[in-house]
Amino acid sequence: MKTSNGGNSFLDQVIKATPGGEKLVLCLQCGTCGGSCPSGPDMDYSPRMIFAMTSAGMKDQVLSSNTPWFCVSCYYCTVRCPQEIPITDIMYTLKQLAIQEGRYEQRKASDFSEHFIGYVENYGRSFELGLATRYFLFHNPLKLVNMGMGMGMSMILRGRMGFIPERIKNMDQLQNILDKAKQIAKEGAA
Amino acid sequence: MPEEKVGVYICHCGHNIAGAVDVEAVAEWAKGLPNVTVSRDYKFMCSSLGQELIEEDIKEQGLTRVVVASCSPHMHERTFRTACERAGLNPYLFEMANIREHASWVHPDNVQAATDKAKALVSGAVHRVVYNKPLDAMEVPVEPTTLVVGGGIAGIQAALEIADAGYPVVLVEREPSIGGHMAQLDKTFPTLDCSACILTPKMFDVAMHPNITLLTYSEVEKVEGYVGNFEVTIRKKARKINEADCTGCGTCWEKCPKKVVDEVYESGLGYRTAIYRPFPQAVPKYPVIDVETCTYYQTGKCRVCEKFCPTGAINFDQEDELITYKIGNVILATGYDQFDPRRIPEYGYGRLANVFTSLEFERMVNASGPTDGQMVLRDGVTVPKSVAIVHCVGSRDRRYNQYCSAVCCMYSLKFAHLVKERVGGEVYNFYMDIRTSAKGYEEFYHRLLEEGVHFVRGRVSKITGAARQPGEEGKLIVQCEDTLIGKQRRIPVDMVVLSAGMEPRHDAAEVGHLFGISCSVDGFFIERHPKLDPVATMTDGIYIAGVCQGPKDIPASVAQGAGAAARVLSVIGKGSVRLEPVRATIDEANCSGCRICNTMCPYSAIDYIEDLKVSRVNPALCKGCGTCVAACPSQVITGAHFTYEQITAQIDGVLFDVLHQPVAEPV
Amino acid sequence: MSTNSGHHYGYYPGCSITKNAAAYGVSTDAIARILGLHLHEISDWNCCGASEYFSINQLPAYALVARNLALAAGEGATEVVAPCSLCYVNLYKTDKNMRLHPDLKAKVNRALDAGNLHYEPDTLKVRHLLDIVVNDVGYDGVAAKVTKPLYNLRVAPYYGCLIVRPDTGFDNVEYPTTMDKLMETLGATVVDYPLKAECCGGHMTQISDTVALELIRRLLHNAAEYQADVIVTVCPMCQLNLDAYQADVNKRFGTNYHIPILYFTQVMGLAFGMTPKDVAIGKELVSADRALTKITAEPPEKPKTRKRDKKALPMPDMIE
Amino acid sequence: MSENGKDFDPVLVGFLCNWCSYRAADLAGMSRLGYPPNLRDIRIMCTGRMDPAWVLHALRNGADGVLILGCHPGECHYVEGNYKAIRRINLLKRTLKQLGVEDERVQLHWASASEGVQFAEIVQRATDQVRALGPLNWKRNLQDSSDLAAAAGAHLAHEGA
Repeated sequence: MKTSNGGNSFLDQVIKATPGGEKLVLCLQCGTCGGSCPSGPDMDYSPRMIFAMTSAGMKDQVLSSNTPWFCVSCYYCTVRCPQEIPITDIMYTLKQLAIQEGRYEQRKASDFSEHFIGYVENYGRSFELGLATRYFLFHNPLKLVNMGMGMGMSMILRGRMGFIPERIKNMDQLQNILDKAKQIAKEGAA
Repeated sequence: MPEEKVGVYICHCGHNIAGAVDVEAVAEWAKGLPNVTVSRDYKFMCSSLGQELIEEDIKEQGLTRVVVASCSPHMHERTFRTACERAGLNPYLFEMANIREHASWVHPDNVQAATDKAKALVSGAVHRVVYNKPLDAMEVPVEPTTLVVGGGIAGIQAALEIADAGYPVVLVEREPSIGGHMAQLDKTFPTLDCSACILTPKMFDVAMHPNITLLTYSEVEKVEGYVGNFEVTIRKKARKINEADCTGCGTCWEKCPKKVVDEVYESGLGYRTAIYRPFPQAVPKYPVIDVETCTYYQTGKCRVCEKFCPTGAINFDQEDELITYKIGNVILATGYDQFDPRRIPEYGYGRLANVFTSLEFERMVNASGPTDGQMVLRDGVTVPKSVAIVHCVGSRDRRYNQYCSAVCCMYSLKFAHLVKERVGGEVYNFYMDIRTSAKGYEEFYHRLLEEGVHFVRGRVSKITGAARQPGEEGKLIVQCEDTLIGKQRRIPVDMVVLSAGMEPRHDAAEVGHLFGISCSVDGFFIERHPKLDPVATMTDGIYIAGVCQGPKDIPASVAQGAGAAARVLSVIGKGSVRLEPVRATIDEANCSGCRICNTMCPYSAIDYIEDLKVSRVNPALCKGCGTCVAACPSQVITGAHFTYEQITAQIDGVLFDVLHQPVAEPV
Repeated sequence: MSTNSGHHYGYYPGCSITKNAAAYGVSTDAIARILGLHLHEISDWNCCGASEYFSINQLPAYALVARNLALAAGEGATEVVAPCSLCYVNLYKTDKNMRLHPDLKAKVNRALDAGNLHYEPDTLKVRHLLDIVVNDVGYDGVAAKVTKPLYNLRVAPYYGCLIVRPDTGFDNVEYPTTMDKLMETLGATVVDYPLKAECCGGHMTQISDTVALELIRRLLHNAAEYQADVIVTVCPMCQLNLDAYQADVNKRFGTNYHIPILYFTQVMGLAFGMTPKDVAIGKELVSADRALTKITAEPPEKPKTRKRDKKALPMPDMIE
Repeated sequence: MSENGKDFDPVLVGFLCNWCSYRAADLAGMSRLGYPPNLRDIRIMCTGRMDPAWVLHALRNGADGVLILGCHPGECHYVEGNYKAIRRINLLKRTLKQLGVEDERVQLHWASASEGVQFAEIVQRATDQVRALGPLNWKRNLQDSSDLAAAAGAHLAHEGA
């Protein structure tokens, strides 16, 4: 299969950053992905359009769209794609590129992601991903009231919510690994 | 090394070779190879001018050996051998170097490497060719009888063409009747001819033809021999009916108490009895008893058919028959299986009652089908008010088949037309691309547009019965992205038809092996050349026609059936074929009589001559594989055209640049 | 007695198991004891990064996951078992992509090297807890331990996404059936509803409550349509979304769903004769008390096989 | 061509059966699949014809490796020639091992007429493996190819028994 030719178009960039991403060039624009997507109706552009725009080099529009952030990672598109393009993984790549390119400020989602991984990097463990409650408790208490304070209280009462994750023993080791990985990732991007 | 005058010809093949191999340099360099008298390069060696170049050099320069470096020998070895022969040189004194498929096309970005490799291959051929020996092709007579395997429209056409020309045909069909998939259809696109009306007369012609031996409910079991002289064993499965007595009156299947789903002719949409004739126009008219489902064979009781048969034609004791024929040529027209959409779980076939396959739909709209032509839902009663037709099911999909099945667009349009015509209502065609590239096809598409059929450009993502919003309850919801507006749509319908693609027969690989031919990566039989020889195969005497070679519609299948017949007729007309003289011979004076070769030979072509205590090869049976040659401990068996010396010289030749280096000493 | 024969299960509980999904942890321990299944918790395991870390920076995300694989392999595990579908898919994906992409493998191992670790892909088989129960213990093995069958309890098995997708090969990607068979083994009445492998919304609750609550509504709506008494899950995230946001769904859409969401291990425990407390029933926000009263001591009457409608056309059999 | 440096470029001789693997190579060409140019191929009718002496001859005369490719087991055009090849080549490899020739230098593979991609992969992998081994070094005491052929022949004499 023709790979990215080592070029540095936006398409090449996306392909390079995704394991198996070279299949992106095979997209037939059939729309199976967009038709499968549970959150498809709420996306700025369907995944299919994102791929056409990526091919056309419309980097700004792609990276500032809400599409990758609205991906729920259900992998329906990936298993149904007749060209076997790893669509969900490409969505992860687009999120990563959006952050690298600083196109994410307005995105609550990326903010949340970074908050989440802050815990991972400091404790080696995290809190429950789905618990918006705790996130909003620190960041947007007003929102929390709207989202149902009752639920948060119920969770606390049933002992289902901790506020600080446990910390793993060998935190130094994990930090060394992550630092090294970040350094390698930076080399690769350069 | 023998002294010969070798002519070397390097082909440019336009840019195909010259684009990656420095052909002039190779030709110039080849002049320095031992024995080379002439070395040239030329734009197209296979052209008549290229061939004349060789012929002139043979005559004028007295060449005794010829090497052409061009494409694969599977492509043009015959061409150049014939050219040599025309100039009076034995064709086996020619050798080919494949510098296109094996060099320029696989190393396109590296001229140096491709050129070096071309030199090695040319050198190999030059070194080898001086050891080549003149050989005489064996001329053998051709049996005039042709075996046609498969009684669908392609096989029927082939059989009739040959039989009409006055030669005998044995037509073998696995099912109880000929007719194939075409017999299941109601209408044919784009003319909307009644399928049965145009097929039945041909089936009848087959049955009546004095030159055709029709063996239905039969399968080929063994194939031996070679082009012109095959010996084929056919298993004629026991119908359990004495054909001579049967009038085809139908009393037996009317009385038979055992009903089973007919997976073949009715595509699972209808029932048949255990003793059955697949459809009213079946040829031959006799029924068969399916012993797998017949109550008598399962429990030992019943025999109702026997009781009611007015002519006493039922014969429960009838056994399978093995019949052997001498056959000159074989045409395989084994057809296709429909893709099984149960493999695509998101389309719900098998789970959702009102999702149908295209062949189920064909049977449904067929007047002689299980619903007498009524278009209804699975309950057998309700007429659908809206129908979705889903294109490309199992085709253009790397998870299943990458290829386009070529016929689905057109039959999907035909379905849409039939829905409009018979029940009215809304029809939605979900497509990726509409492919209507044959005579009258695009016009048919335009007609459908005028009829008000909805075309939604988007591959269907899923079909579900789970209602999400009002209006969806009790319906099948077809979900897709309408790619022309970039929005997800959910379209509720009563019925869904899945336009399932064509697949190679499930046993195509085994059948191919039986006849000594190969399947391509998608499983269809490989033709000798995709453009110029689409009905021949790599095995002489074996031809292919119809969908077993690749997806195609009825006109194309008919054309291939006729084409294969024409190829066979030309062989029969000539009366004899030339066999490759690639055979083994034993030097009996030095044979130790160990008999190792006797057991090695897969064709039992080597006999032990008790009186002389030596082994001897029967040249008619030998196919030239060379297994005995390599196995002989006394090294007294010679494999013509692949002798020890020839290959050894070729090894020296391909290693031309490293051959004379000192062997490295161990550390 | 051990059913581990030939397997050494490295157990990767995941971050939620102690708090939010404590009921899952408790019930898993309980059924493992009864089944003689030895799950060896990987010592000092770390978070798998959920879906968030892969969104930010993929290489550190792979390295983060790979540390767990390296630790498990170092402890002699032959497989890693995760009860959480998200952890499962991250572990699976890391092993698979390291195997398929040598470049990624080299980079991840360079990172692991900074912690004196190394992971050779394919050393471990990554498996979900449900896979272990239905394939290693087996339905017969489970049936042998059932003392209080869950007769007449209408159970809707909910698989969600990541246990079957993208390509774990353990069950059908669109229409899985392993948990259905498991629930039948426990004596329950299985509700075969179409949305059993659809998405619970995942992290959408953080990003767009409009989208997330609609996805949760669809699932509850479909399970209710099929009269499920209880939805059974294989993932803490699915359990949380369906359980904790059920009240929000009712408020937003004016509905009145009350479908308790339990872990498959909890209902297994009940069928094995444990008390609701033993398997931490009571931790769920939508109480299961009412649903559990539906369980009867006698099996339901076999539904009479309806005679085929003569006019109806035959249906194709499903491929097993 | 350097014999010891990193730029060592191995020479491989290939023996391809006429029916499957030669056509696989043709298909690789028709599909324009790139693979290393190190393989120099020779067409034989069947791997059953494969004379072990040819392998020795090639190795003795400058080849760094030999690839033998036939039809898949069970798909031989001549019924079972490839099974004969398996036995012969295995015997030969045993002999070669005694002579100090690394296992990867002589490889027997299958490629059907439709497996152009697999053919290209096989050539790629074999080339990489032989490149990693470096140039072939024979043991000092076995330089006469006729001795080698005799040694191989002695093994083969048992084959039919």
